Amino acid sequence: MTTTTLIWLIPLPPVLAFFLIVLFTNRSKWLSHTIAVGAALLSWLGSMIVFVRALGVEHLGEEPFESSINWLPTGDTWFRVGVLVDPLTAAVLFFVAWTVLMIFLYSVGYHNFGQPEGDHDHKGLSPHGATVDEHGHKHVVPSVEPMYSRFFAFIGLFAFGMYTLVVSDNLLTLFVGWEIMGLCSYLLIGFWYAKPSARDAAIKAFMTTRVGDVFMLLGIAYLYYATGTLSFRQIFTEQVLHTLATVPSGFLGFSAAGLIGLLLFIGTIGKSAQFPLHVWLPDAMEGPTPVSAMIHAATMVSAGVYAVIRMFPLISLDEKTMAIVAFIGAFTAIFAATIAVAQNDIKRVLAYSTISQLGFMIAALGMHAYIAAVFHLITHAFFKALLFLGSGSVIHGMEHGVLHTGNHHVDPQDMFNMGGLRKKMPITFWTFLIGGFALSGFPLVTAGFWSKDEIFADAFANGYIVIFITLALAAFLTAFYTMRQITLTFLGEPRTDEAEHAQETPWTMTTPLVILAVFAIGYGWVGIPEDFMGLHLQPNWFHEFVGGTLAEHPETIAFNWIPLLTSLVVALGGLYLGWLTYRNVNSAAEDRLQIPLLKNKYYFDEAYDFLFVKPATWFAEIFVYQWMDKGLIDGILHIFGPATQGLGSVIRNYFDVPVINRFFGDGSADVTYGVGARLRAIQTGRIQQYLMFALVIFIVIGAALYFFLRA
Amino acid sequence: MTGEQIVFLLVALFTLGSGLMVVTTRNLVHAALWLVSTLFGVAVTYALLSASFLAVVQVVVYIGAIAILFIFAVMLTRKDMRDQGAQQNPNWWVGALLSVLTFIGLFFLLQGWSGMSTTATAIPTGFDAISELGTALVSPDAFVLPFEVASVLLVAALVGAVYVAFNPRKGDFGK
Amino acid sequence: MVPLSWYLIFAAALFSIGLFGVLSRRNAVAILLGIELMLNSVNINLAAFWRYGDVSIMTGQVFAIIVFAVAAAEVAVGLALVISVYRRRNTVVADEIDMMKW
Amino acid sequence: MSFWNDPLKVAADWLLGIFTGWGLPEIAANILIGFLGVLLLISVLMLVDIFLVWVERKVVSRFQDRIGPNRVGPFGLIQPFADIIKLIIKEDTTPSGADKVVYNIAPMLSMMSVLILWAVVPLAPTILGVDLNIGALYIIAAGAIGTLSIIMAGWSSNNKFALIGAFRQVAVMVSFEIPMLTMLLIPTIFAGSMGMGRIIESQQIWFVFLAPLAALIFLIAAIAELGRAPFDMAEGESELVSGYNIEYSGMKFGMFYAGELLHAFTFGGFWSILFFGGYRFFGLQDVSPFLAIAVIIFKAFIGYWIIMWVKYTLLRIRIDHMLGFNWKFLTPLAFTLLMMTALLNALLAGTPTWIYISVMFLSNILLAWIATEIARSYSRREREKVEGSGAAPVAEGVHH
Repeated sequence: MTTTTLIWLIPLPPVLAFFLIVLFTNRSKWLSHTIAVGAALLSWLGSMIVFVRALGVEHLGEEPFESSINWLPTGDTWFRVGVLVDPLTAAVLFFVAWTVLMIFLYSVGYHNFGQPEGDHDHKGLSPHGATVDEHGHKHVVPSVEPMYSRFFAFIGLFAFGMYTLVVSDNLLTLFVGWEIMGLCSYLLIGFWYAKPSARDAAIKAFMTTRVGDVFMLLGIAYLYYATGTLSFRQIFTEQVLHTLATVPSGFLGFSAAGLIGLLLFIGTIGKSAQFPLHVWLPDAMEGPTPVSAMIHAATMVSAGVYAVIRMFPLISLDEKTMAIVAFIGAFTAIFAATIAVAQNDIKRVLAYSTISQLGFMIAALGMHAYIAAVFHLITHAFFKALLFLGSGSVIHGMEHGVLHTGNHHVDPQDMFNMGGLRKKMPITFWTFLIGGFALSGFPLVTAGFWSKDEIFADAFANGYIVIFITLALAAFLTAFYTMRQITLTFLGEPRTDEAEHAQETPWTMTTPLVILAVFAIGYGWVGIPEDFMGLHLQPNWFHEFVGGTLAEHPETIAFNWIPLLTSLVVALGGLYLGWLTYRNVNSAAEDRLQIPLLKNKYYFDEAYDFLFVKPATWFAEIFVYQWMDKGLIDGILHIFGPATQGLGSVIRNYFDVPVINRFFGDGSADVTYGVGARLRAIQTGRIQQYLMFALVIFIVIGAALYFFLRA
Repeated sequence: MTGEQIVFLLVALFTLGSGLMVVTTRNLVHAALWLVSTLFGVAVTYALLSASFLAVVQVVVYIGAIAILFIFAVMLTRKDMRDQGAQQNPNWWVGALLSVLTFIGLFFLLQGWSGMSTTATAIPTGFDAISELGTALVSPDAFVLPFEVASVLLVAALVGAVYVAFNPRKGDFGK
Repeated sequence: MVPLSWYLIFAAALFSIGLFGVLSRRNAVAILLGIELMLNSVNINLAAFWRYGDVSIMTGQVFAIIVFAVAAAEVAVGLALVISVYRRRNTVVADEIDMMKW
Repeated sequence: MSFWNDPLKVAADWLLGIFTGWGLPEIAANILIGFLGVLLLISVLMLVDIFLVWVERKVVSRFQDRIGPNRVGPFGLIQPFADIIKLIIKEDTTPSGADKVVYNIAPMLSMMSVLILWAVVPLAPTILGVDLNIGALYIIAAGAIGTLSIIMAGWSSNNKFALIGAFRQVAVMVSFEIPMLTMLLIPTIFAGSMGMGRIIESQQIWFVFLAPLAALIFLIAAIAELGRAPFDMAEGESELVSGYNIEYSGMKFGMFYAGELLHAFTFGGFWSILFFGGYRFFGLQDVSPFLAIAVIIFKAFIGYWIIMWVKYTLLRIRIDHMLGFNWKFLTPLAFTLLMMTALLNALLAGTPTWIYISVMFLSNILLAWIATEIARSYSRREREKVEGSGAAPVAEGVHH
């Protein structure tokens, strides 16, 4: 099979799985997850084959795998949609395939497949556990998720959206995939829809990202208007880019390219939860943990960054836009990191950390550090998926403890309820540790170090000193809160009975952890700079490969000790300080960093509530409903009613009844009846006679026509 | 007169004779069997026209399925094994007249058409009618849509036939 | 060589025979038999036009196949109707099935 | 070109020389030679048929722990000739209410439907009747004529047992034609042609390794098409006496009987052609056409033996179960298999052979497993419905 055909086929299995599960197999949990995981496996296989074949192509950047078909007629031409695999896509496809497959597998264990049905589980609520009778005494075990099949259907659809987005060769299908993921994100955050908090979080996520998406659609429309095409390969030609860069947009002195880039970037702000649209991501942790891992760490939020990276040749045309991008990225990075320090929920810490790390990527992009951004995107996806899955595993283990003690008031997600889990859950501990160190940028070993180091190096070398310092601070905080999390969760002694009885999770959950841990360490090694520490190593493979995507290959930055030392200091210092501060902290009260400002996330939710929600409610309730609707419009309508009624009765009495009814109505019926009574004789009900009549008339008319027309 | 013409005439005579028996014979099972022989004659006609696929499908579909179905239907709709009374309408002669008129009309019309005496050109060597036909049936540039519509029609018709012929009082086996 | 006219006249004759069956038979099943003959005559025409035209244009054969499908559908539904009518009215004589009149 | 390499062609040329020497025109001579060839093939087949009677009786008695014919000739080999003599001298009865013409045509059609199948059987690379490019469909078309002969026999006998037997048999044959036709398409997909010659030629690897499930379904459908046990409800001795051929006696019955045996043997042959490489056997077919004929006859006998094995081992299945099995299990399975094979064949185009074979083989096994699992869980549910849910096992405790 040709590579392009294969690329077309990659997104298909998950969507087929979605329909199969929804339509046919939703009764069978076993079939549903087999289909879903099988579909993920097929897509993974396809992606890997494409990836390997992509590696074999010498100049993939100039001659990517591409194929497109006519889709929409637009006047004389066609709007074409298709697939494209260039180095960037290949690299992204690699991590998407791996993380998606791992998370599908993990979900099987996370939703307690194979366990009995719960005693009083309801659809729309997370499972509460089942009582079983074993060896004569009763005890409580985890129960299987009541909407098990539905979950797999949704993540199947999600995977379809992600693959579509990655392999598409134009902005429109990218946007389609983008929106499918938005829908799935909404469905999955609100998966336990009977919980009000999950419902609210789902709506919040949907509405917030919608703000970004509207701007993005505007950007796409403007781009199509300006260039007449949405295909990446056609836009990124020198001619088109030059035109876009020189034509002014008439908006604050931006060029067309700048404005389009800005609009597209606002879409990314929504999708990748950048300041100021970051508020939805922490709340999205209401969904099941595999969802948090897949959608809100590894793939969907990465898709936002992927979109800007994809449009980099366009966005980078305007320095103003680039400045905004860099500023927002750097600001988000430090801003989210400070919030993360004060969170107690294990998943929320990771959520803010995700926002912060995405800020790193955006900032890197804003500094023209294209490859560093891609590199960090990929390593981050691996280790953040690992961390989320690890935290899910921790929560799962804690829930086990909760079921054991029966004390349902203990929050299994609160880190202050944990402690000492390293002995209870060794695999989870070690993999989480690897993920955490990768996130902190633990030197030399972990993937996070290499990617972050590259961002620092780029920032320093290109003279963005302010951003460099900001990011360094953010990196320090990252290491600090990561170590805080690890210390509180795994080290020390168990602080509650529940933590005492926590248990290691099944193999379906730990296997993905181990595999992702391998990538969290190993993936960094593909991007080691050539002259690292003045040594002469192998050429930087990642740089060579992904750099081929751009028309001009980015230059390699000369090695400098300052960013490296900074990186080492912030990572190790943060880790040490985090351990030092929290090794003896036993409860939230002892934590000195529980500052209300940070704890409440700089009051952003309250501010948005005051600024947007309250006025909107007032407008709807008081202004529109009370004044406009009830007062003005209803008042007018109340005049119309009686007036129409009066007119109607006049017409009825003087026109309808005497004229229409008597004359047309009854008269035509009488005529029809009379005609019918005379004609009924020829309706014998015998079809053969009808056919004979028809034939006679046909022959007669045919003969007559023939005769006259010939003559 | 060439051999091919003789063969054609023999086949045509056989087919038309069988056809006449179909519409005139009193015994309906015999009529159905005569239909089989007519259909067989038509299959041979296809073979003469080098449409081998049509010839075989004619045998499979018409003789193997449709004719059998007819025989079943004849047997299922009779009170006893013999056919009694007249099998023709009282005004069958009108039908006969109209049929003859139709034939004459068609003949007359065909006479006036210029393409009547066309003779077939030889089929080019290496021309594989079956693969051409297969491609035509599934090619988006050719007939995939009519083909699919026909298959949908067939499914709908069969479901409808089962529903119409199903007898819920007795036939509901299994319960 | 056999000219095209022979096939066309052959088909026309078969069509007329089928038509006669449809018009004159009392039994509904026999009427369907007549319809089959007519459909077959159409197919002969289609095959003949394919053979005598450009053989690389498969339209004639394709339509013959579609006629096969339609014929199968027609027989299935027709016979189902006949059997259904027979169950309720205990007759298959077309003239006696004349409820659809005034 | 010697006689040992292409016997048919050499013989035909030789005869052509003789006939034209007599002053016959070439066309007439060719037609005459064709007739002679058909006559030869049919004579050989009838001889094989007689031999089959002996084989069948011998094998069945072994299955039933008897010795079988052993009096007339060595190992009872002459026994079938004695049987034939008996059939010929028996009184040839025709029931009084029978439809005479139809009654007499039916056994001939039955025999004919089997014999015409051999027109497309390639006995060796150079020895075959006609290489129709629609060979696979031709098999079904011949089967249609067989169906017709059965309903004619059943109806014309003027006997309700015969009619019921014919109805059942025809219902089974028409139904099982569908999975059979579907399975014929699978070798067609692999070979890219419906011609029997091409199908054999393209079996460097026997198709049974690419589609074991297809071979199995084809065998089941073929047995049903033959009306042999376990699908012999139409004969049903205990209730229908002997099914559609109840009123036949003498050689007319003999033709039905011989037709059935030869049909079974023929399907053994087709099974080997479609899935077991026909006359191919490690290059033996290229040594001499006679070796090729020996190979294909041997393979056909193995297929025939398996059909006999099934017949004398399994119990009879109820008619509604039989049709239900076909429509609700075999046909959907066959369609799924066909779609899967077509899809995989397209997807795997260009991959190395060993991947192609292993994927095809494994997918077949997987599909078979899934199908049996579905059938098993369905039948478990049905059984619980009948036996009451009281028998349902108590949910086992989940281990910690």
